[in-house]
Amino acid sequence: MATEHPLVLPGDTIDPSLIPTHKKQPLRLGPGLRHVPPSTILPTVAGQLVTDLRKNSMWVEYNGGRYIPSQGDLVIGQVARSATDLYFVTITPYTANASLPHLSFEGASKKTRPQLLPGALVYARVTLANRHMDPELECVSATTGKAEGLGPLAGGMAFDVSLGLARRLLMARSREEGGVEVLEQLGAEGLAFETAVGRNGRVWVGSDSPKTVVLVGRALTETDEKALGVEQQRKLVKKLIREMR
Amino acid sequence: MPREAEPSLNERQFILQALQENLRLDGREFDQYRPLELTFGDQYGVADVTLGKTRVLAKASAEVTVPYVDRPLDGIFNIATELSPMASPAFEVGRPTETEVLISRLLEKTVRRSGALDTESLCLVAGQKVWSVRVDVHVLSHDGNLIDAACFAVVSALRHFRKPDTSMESGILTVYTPAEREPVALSWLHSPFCVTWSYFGDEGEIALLDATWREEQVRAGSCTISLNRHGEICQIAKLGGTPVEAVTLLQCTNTALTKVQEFSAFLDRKLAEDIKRRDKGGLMAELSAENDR
Amino acid sequence: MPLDTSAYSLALLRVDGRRWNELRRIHAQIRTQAAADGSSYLEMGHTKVMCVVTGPSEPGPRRGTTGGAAAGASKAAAEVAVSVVVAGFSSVDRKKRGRGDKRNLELQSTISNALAASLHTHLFPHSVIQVSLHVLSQDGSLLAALINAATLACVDAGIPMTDYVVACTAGSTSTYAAGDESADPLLDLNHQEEQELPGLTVATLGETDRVAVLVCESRVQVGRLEGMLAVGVDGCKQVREILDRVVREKGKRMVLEGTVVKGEGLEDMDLD
Amino acid sequence: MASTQHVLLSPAELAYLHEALSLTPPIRPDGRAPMQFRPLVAETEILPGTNGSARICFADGTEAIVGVKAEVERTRGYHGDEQEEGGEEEEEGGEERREGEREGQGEWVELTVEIPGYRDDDAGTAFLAAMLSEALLADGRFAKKLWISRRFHWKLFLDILLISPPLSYPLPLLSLTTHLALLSTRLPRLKSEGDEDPFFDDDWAAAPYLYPQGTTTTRPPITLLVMAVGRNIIFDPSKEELAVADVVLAVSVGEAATNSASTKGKGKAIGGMDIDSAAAQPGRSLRLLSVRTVDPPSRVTPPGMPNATNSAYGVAVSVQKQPEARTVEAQAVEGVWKAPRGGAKPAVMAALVQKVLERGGVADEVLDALEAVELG
Amino acid sequence: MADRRRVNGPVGATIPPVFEDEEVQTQETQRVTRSRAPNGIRKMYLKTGVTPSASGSAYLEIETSGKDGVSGLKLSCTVHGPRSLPRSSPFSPHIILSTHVKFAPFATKQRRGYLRDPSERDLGTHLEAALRGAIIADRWPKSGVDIIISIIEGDQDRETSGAQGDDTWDMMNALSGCITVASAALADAGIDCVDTVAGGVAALVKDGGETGTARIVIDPISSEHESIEAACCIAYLPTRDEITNLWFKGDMPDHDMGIYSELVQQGIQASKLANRVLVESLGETVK
Repeated sequence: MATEHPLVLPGDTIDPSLIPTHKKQPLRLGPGLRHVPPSTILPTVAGQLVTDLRKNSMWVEYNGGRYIPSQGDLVIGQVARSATDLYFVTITPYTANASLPHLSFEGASKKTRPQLLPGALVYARVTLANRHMDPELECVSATTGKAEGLGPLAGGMAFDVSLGLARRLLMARSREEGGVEVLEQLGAEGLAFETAVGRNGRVWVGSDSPKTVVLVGRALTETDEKALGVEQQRKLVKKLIREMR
Repeated sequence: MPREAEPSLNERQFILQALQENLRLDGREFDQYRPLELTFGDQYGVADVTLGKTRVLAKASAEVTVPYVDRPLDGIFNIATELSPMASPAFEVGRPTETEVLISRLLEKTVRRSGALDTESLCLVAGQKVWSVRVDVHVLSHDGNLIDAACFAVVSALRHFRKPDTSMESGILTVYTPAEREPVALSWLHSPFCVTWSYFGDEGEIALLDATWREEQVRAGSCTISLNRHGEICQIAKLGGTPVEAVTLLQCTNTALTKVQEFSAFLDRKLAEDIKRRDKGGLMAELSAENDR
Repeated sequence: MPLDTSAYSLALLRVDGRRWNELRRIHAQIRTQAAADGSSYLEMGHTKVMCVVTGPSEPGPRRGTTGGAAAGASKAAAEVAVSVVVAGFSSVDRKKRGRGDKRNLELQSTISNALAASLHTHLFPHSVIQVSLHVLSQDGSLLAALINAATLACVDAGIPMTDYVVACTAGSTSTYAAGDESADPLLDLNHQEEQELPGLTVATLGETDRVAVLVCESRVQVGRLEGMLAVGVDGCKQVREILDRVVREKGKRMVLEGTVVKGEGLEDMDLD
Repeated sequence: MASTQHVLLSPAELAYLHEALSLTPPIRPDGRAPMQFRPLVAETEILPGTNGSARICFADGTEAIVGVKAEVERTRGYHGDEQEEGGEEEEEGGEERREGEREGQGEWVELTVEIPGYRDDDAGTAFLAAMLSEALLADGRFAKKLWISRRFHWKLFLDILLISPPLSYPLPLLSLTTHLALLSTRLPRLKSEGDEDPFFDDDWAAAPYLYPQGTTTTRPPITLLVMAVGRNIIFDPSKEELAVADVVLAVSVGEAATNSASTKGKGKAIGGMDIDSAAAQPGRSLRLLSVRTVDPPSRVTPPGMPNATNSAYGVAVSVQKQPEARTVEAQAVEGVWKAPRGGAKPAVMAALVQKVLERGGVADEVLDALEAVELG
Repeated sequence: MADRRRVNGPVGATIPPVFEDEEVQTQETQRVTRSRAPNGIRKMYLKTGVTPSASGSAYLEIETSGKDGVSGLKLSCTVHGPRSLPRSSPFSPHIILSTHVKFAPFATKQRRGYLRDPSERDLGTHLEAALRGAIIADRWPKSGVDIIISIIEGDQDRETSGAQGDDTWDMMNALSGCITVASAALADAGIDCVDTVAGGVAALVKDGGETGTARIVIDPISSEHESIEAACCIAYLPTRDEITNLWFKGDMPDHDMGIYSELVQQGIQASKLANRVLVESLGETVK
């Protein structure tokens, strides 16, 4: 799967053979691609072109840069301030705040909504991402009314990672597709911790022992900065565990 | 004015909690610096200092100008610090922030006022011509502890710098190009370095060296101590913040002295390496020139 | 060095006739200003400063001051905005310092940070405490005088605080080069001593040994620091007592008179 | 800007103030008579480090300190330094003749105003400084006092500090304090003669005053604030009164030397008026030095709304929809505050100035009061 | 330090050398004396709508006195607005007026810097006072208008030495020009005014040495007279017969109130004359 991902630059022509064809489903273009009618597809960013034949979709994977909210993404936001019926939440610094209604928490009503102070972290889903409007978030699934893991994050520590790593961590099979294994490795070493990964490049790590949090954080940031492969990640985890003891 | 991104409550609490348990986020000891690196440029007087993710570049330059009227025998020595948006979006061009003012004041006090550079040696013709030495400090990347890195860069750049040689004959001043005469080093008296302590906790009981940007945002106070390796204090600045026990401050000063001695030795080594590198180049160049003929 | 302070070793008296551990005359008054929320006037020798505190109040339009513990970013606590105006006529040679002067900005930021650590600013979210200081005459120990005056004015303004932030200067009798161990520490430097001898300004929180501000701007041997710091901290305690007496006397008088009239006592305020 | 600072008064309060001040006689909020000044506390020579200093505290708590410092400066323009040697001899003969005409230059005086909370290049601060220095230099005689020799002169630095936050328009306060500071200013006595490098007497007690103490000499100018509401003329307005002023004038007044010698032959005047005639009259003779309109802050006060158009009273909804609604805006309704528009009639302006200068008028009174302040 | 964005020339004199004309022997004969009637103003050229990108603009030129080296007055004014205030500013029931007066670096004998100096700020304040009375501020709540004037030529005589002339008299001329041109630009921008305001200057001048007589002239040029004893600049609304700004400077004994009121009267007269030009020019634009 992760074999043939040709590198594309903005404005490159895409080899037509790379464009998936499907009988029934319409072709879906992901981030980094633009459709110029009638039938040209141009990349708008530099990165690796990824195609998914089953879903009949294609997109460009790129690392770094600023996170641009898109609908359905899971993000870790920081409450900036509270207004009458919503919180203003910072997803990335130096950009417009997203809004998170007071009532979009699990079981929230006018009286039982969670009180979040400025600076608190929330794990939320982007419900509206539109070029001309500030993004909107929710911490509850609109269909089930359950939190599904979303909501305020208590304690723990947030680490900044690159957008690429965050995306890889969020993949359903992060080990096979994304080539990240640190978290599993650390878990296998018997550390007890929980994580929440935001697409905006923030990873929250919670644990009873600050030592564990620091260790997980260092493992993550080091994996990210040095672009470690699976094997090296294993070594890193071993090394860190040894250091700690 | 763009504001600096604030750390979240969770981060604040965790950093403090971890510090109570003797843990730093990057696993360092409390009095441990991040890896310090120094590279000199091809030109004289360019020093590029990295301290973890903090990176500062300093460039020294010199020109001949008219001295100030009230100090006709002294050369002019300036340190220009400007924090550009390159280092952090919170910095703006043309409007000095408080951080910028404090950094430039500290550098000024540490290097200029402590008399590290002998300004009298910069005088060429009394009251008429002097060297004006200027160091420009560029912060390329900001991840905390700018002061120590900037000070190290400034001192390195000045120690590395060579100004054109001059001669004075019957009232005519000649400035030689590097090709004509080998440029000369500045008359340097002592090398001061800054060591910045960050204090945490209500009583300022936790003291860290070389805080990262994240730690700086959470700290309750800081104290910058400038020393040279002879154990002379050039400057101390604890500008407000949480009060700290006087005894702690004394201990901090003593620890700072050992750090400064390490810095000093490190710089000397780097300078020696650089000279060796250049020497080789110079000899080779000469040889090849002869062969050409 | 134009003036000779080396005579000290002969009589153990300083240029102005003080002994090593003597403070200069400190004269202080609070509530000198009817229109302000808090005000004070302080003389340390010939260094004379006035302070006016306005607030805690709603932040008005952005004014030409710097400072603030958290520069307006976190609204959870009041911002302490300090502005220092050094009058052109305050020094022997008239010298105008602009508002953008870096030394001035550093002073402002130091005072602001020192006060913010003692004042209970978290009680006044979304507000500003405006401290404006005027330097009328300077003869050394400027920062110390400014901090003391600001503390007094904050007391007058009724802003809750942990303790007084008090400051004074300390020095050492010989220059950095001399390695003589016999150098005596000195308390409360005047302008002349400040020019010639190494010295530092230290501000402590009330009666404790905890140092809020420590500024040293001259070259001095590390070994000399301990002595100077000890003398400075001790001096701060003396200053605290003097300031405390001023506040208590004023308070007593206000209670006696049964009213709290501001600006009263102006007539008998002599600036000389 | 200091003159247009916002006064937080409701339209109803403004309307009341305006009505009260338009009555004859006007009723001022603090019960003063229209010509009455607020009490003040003044002292001079408070700072030994200066050549002259003064402090004035108004009863409303505003306080100002002025310090004067003088430095010897080389006069530009009278031959360069190089030619000095040669030039001096040439001029020797002419010296006697020149002795009498000491020339002063405006730039020998530097005046700075510091108002807390305002930038020093703020337009309001610049306006205040310009007004104060204009009055000082208007008669052209002041700068001459700073003349030492043809090569040197005193450079006078006047630093004006407003200590308290500016509650009311600080102009009169600053002006009066400057007046006192200048009165108390002394310059060291000159010991050298002619054009040699000047040296001075060390004895401070022997230093002469810049404005010699005595009865028959001039005194520094003062600047007064006068305002008019309707037909009433009101002096020393407070902040609240300024908020409803129709016109505000800053009038600078100097005191003329009473000896007729100084009334330089001014020539004949228009309308057959004899300028010199007054010199013989007893009492103080005042000189008008400058007049400036100060932008009255009343123009930016919020307007009131008459009941007729106020929707809160129910009637209004229909009225507002009518096309004539615009014209309603222009009509004055009794008892409803409306910011003044347009300027002031020339006659009102003239009356304001006249009132200041009147014999036994306010300027007289203020000068008398200031004279009573003891020096030293 | 003051201006870090530009490379400024060295400080100090930038007055070009003026060589003595051989034909004209002395300064005395060179002095051009006033040839106009005491109650006449110089010719004036006024045009509105010169800057297309601004909401309103005007250009004013006043002729030179006809001698070489003496510049006239050239002013250009642009008005931007009414426009909404920035979101951060508090509510205002009135239009917020901000005036910027800037001398071009070459406009006067002494070179002016690029940053506004106190005298320019002072002019701005006067101008603001003069215009504030004229505009109907409450028609435009929550909005602001910027009036920017550049003085291209500052009506100064190059040959008078620095010590001789007092700048203030020239400043008054500049101010009266500023008021007139700003008024035209405001009208061009379509901002409601109660009347067209115009500026005028009158001065008490003295010619003919010690024995000379003092007389009142309007629109004085300082170089044409030996000395100016007093002057006043007035901003006047003709149809309402009201003064919005008055700036008098001089030295006048208290019993000479007659001269003072005569000066004011003459100032009004000058303003009325300027106003005629203004009205005519605006009328042309309408056509």
